[in-house]
Parts: sequence; structure tokens; C-alpha cells
Amino acid sequence: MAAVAESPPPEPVPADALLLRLDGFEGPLDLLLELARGQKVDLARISILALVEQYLAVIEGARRIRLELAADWLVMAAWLTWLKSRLLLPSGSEAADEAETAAEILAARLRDLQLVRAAAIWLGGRLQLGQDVFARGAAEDLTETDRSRLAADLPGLLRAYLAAARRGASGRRYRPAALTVWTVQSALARLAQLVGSLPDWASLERFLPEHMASPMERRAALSSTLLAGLEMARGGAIRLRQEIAFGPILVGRGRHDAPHDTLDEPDDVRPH
Amino acid sequence: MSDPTDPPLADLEEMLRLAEAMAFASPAPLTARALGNALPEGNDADAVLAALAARYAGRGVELVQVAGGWQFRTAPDLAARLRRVVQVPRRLPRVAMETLAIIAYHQPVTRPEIEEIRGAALSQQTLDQLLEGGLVQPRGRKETPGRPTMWGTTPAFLAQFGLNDLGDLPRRQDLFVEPPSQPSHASPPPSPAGEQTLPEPEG
Amino acid sequence: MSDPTDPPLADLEEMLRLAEAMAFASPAPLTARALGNALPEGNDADAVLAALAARYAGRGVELVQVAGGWQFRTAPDLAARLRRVVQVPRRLPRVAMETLAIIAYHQPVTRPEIEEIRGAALSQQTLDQLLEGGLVQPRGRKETPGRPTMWGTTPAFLAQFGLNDLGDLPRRQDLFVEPPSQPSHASPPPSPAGEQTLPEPEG
Repeated sequence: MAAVAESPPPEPVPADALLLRLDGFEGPLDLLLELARGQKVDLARISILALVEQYLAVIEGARRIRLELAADWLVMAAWLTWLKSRLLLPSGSEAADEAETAAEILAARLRDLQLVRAAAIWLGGRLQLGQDVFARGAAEDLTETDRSRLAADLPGLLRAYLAAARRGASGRRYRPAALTVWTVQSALARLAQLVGSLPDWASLERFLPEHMASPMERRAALSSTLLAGLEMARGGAIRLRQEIAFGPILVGRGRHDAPHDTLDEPDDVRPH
Repeated sequence: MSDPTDPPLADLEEMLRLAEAMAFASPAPLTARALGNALPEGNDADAVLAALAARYAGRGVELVQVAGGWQFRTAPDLAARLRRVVQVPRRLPRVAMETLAIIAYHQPVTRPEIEEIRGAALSQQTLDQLLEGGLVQPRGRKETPGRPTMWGTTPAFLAQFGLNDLGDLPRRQDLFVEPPSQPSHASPPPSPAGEQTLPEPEG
Repeated sequence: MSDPTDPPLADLEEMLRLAEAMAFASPAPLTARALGNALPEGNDADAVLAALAARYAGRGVELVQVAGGWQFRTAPDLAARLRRVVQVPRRLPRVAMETLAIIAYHQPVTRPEIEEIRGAALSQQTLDQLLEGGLVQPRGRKETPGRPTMWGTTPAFLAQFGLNDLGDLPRRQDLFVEPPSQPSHASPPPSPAGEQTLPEPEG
């Protein structure tokens, strides 16, 4: 067990010294406790009147030097001034009794704060993990997370089906499906990419993108691919051939030795 | 270097204690050099570590040599025993769940048909999620223009939802108080109650 | 419960190995209950842990009882040497320690109550320091106007300060030379928090 509490400062701190380090106090109560400890008696028997006078002297001193004092210091000062005036009344009057009670409460609060301080010092004297003793530095996690399973059950499936079917049914007024338009640009890129990898004279349809499910989309994609093919054939990158009218259009690699020999049978090529 | 104000390490036993604590508390493996710096000069850190490892041999915790130094590790036989697998099931996103339900009830069904039933486009990502989960599989192609792939559920789908066969799915007419109007071009829904036999899943 | 497929633990030595591995591998202090679940039935987990602690006594790493369980920690006398090789966080400042003490003794306690006791406002920085250390946690809300959050300490608080449970905190009268008299409630001194009641300490 480590050393327990640091002992409180042995000597009472003179008021002017307190003044210079008012910022070091955690508020008026903290200062009052420090002053009370300066009385060198048990907190249960401190003289509240003496304490009040000390506090007011410190605050008065502070105000003489610099006016910047947080409001709670002044609120406490005002309250203590009130308390002092009542404590000076002859005992027995109602006002004096009220002051007695208030003084007791102040003393109790100081004892509570003293207790907190003692508890904090006790805690601080404990061997602290990470400061004085150390746990294992390298964690070893022996748990494994398995996310392979699916959190889905039959009621969830049925709810999903109902939701989907209702939504589908409610939206089933005529609404043309959004077309996935295969642009000539995309077709150019795809043709250029595939022309080397497919055998010569493959059908133009083989250059269409996958996932063209609806006939409309396929026809649109075929047109753009043909346009792209014509463009590339013009540059000599590929050759096009159609053997019979309305027959399949075939795509071959360009002849690099004759880059300007464009279409083999240009007349045969027509959009269908 | 050892701080001269520290009490001297009297003997091997004290050096073993220090090595033990250092290897235990260090986040990284303890190197002989680091230990050597903490030991009084003239001591062989390697020898101390070897002695410590020997002392822990066969225990529940062992000092093992890993990349760059020495580290305490749970003994392998006990580590295996202590290993716990925590199941954290994934949730299917709503769209994937709806798509799966439609495939289950309408299989074999094409992507455009699924889109028609859901009234929304089906992303490749959603289909991929179902494929990765092994819940759906291609079931041939439909002989219509474009020959779209038809989809059906797998045995893993049945297992996931605790079904013996597709006939265990509640009938559509039991689900809908008012049946939604059928899309004209979607394939007729199978009635899982069994009036119409469902194609066997291929998986 | 011990898995019936596990090999039987031959003897005390095997149980000590298992306890050693579990205490070592567990990120939180190992409870006797957790060890008991892993031991063959009819064995006394507390006795095994006590035997293990005895075996480690005086070593560089010791088995200590904290936060309701057992945890391996380096021996305190080695702290100075270890601080040179292990990164040590800054100690909590006085304000944070006092706030922590108030929370420990008065939990669950609201921020205005803490401020009332300390006679000073509680800064966000202080609360952050306690939260970052995982030392305090919200404990519901007080059913008073504004429903302020109540705070309490965590198991990590117990572990950090080497306490087995909150009952290990010294009693108020042991901290104080003389028992404090009961405060009465009339026209108390002003407090920055503006509350006019003294919290009833639960000590």
C-alpha cells in the first residue's frame, strides 16, 4: 500500500499570500476551507465569524488590487457580509437564530468539502492501474466474430414480399420503364476493348453489353454499337462485313498494313 | 540504462521478476536489448529471457519468441479451448429481402419481371448480395428476346428460412386479403400449396 | 459449463493452468463464476484462484483481486522501472480526482449536485477526463425539473484504483477525524449551481 494522504499544509497561509494565488482556488468554498484549516482546530469547532472576516479581508484586498473577480466570489462575499451582521446580533433574536443555522450549514458544507478532499487524497494514494501497476500490455483477443450467418427469418421474408407486392401493385399504372441507354461512347469503348479478344468476324451482337434484358434496350444498344462500329471502321481499327441483306453484321480486326482500307462492303451495311 | 537510484537487482531472481513484468506490461514484444538497458551492466539479457521462458514452459501462459522479441502468450492448447466464436449474423437490406421473396414466390423469374413486381429497378449489387449468400441461383434462360437469365432459390434458402421445401411457404392467397393484380408478362406464380409442381432447385 | 468434448482436467495443476490462461487472456478481471463454468463440476473456482494468487505472490507479475474478479498486474515495486518502458498516461488533476470522489461516494449524482458539494462549477474538461478514462458513466436521469443526467462510477474505476467493490472505499468517518454533524436545511450559503439543497450523502 502506498503512502496515504499528503498531510495538510502545516502552517496557516497568511491572507496576503492567499491573495496572490486566488486563481489557484476552485471557488469561494475552496478558499473558505483553506482559511478554516488555517484556524488549526477541528472543522467542527471553527469560528465561522473569524472565517467570515478572513474571507472578506481577502476579497477586499483582491478588489483593491484588481477589480476582476468572478461573480461567485462576490456573491459569497455579500452573503458572508449578511451572515456576519446577523452573527453579531445578541443571541435569542429570530435573526440571530437564523444566522446560527446558516453558519452551521456553512460549516457542514466545509466538512463535506473536506471529506471530498480526503477521499480524493485517499484515492490518489491507491496504486493506480496504468500508473503504478500495469496490466497486460498486448491484448490477446480469443474471440472470433463469425458474420457468415444471415439474420433473416420467414416472417421477415413474408413481410418483405407483402411490401414489395403492394408497392408493385399500387404503382402498376402505365409507366414506361426507364431505359438504360447504351451510348455510342460506351459502345466505342466496349468495341475497342473487345475487338482483340473475340475471334475475327464475330457477330456485332456479341459486342453488346450484358444485362440488356428488355428488347427495347437491346435494339437501342445494337444501334449505338453499329454506329460505333462504323466510326471505328472509318478509322481502320476494325472491319465490318454483312454477307446477306438483313443478315448478321460481322466484325473483324482492322488491317494495320492498310489502315485506310475502311469498309470491305460498305454498301451492305445498313441499320436494321 | 538502469537508474542509479533504483535499488540494485540483487540476483537472478530479481532480474527474472523485472523481465517478467516488462514482458507482461509491454505492448510490443520485449527485446533483449530493452531488457538489457534495464538490467545492471554486465548481465546477459538473453540468458535472463531464456531462463524466464524455461520457467514458464508448460504453464497456462508461456513466454514465446516472436518477431522482434519475447512475449507472453496463452498456451496454444488452452487458447484453442478458450476461443469463443461470436456469431454476429448479417442483416439483408430491405431491397434484397424483397427481391428474395419475389424470387421465392415467382421462380423461375427474370430480372425484368422482378422489377415489374417490385415496381422498382433491381441493382446488380442487390442480386450480388443474394448470390453471395448462396440464396439464389440462375435457372436457365427465358426464351424471349435477349434470353434473360431466370432466377430461383437454392437449398441454402430453404435452410435459412427453416423450410423443408418451397411448398412450406404460405400460399399467396393466404397472404393477401385482396390479391394484387398480376403483372401481365410475369410468369404465373407457383402456388406453393402444391397444385402446381415447382421446379426442383438445381443446387 | 465445461464442454463434454474437452479433455478432462487431470488435477489441480491443470486447473491452475486453465485459470492462469483465462486470467491472462481476459481483458476484464476474471470472475470465479467464469472460471467455475470452465472447470469440471465440483471444483472450487475460488480455491483455484487463491492457489494461483499464492503461486504468483512475490513475482514480477501478481494476481490481485479487483472489481469483483482477479487480474494479473505487475508488482508495485517495479513501477519506477516499468514507467520507463511503458507509456503512462498523465495522472488525473486534483479537480478531476475530487469530482471522481464525489461521484464515487454520492452516486448516482447529478452535475448540479457535484457543483454544490465542490462549491465550484464543473468544467467540461474535467468531465471529459473522467469519461475518457472510462471511470464514470451516466446512470439514468433524475426525475426533477430539467431531468439532469445522474453519474456513477464504472467497473474500470474499481479496476483502476484497485478496489474490489464500492464497499472498499473508506467510510466517511474513517476519512474524517470526527463524524460530521447532520446538516440542517435552512438558508444555505449561495452555490454556483444555484441549487438550494444539499445532496444526502449515501456514504
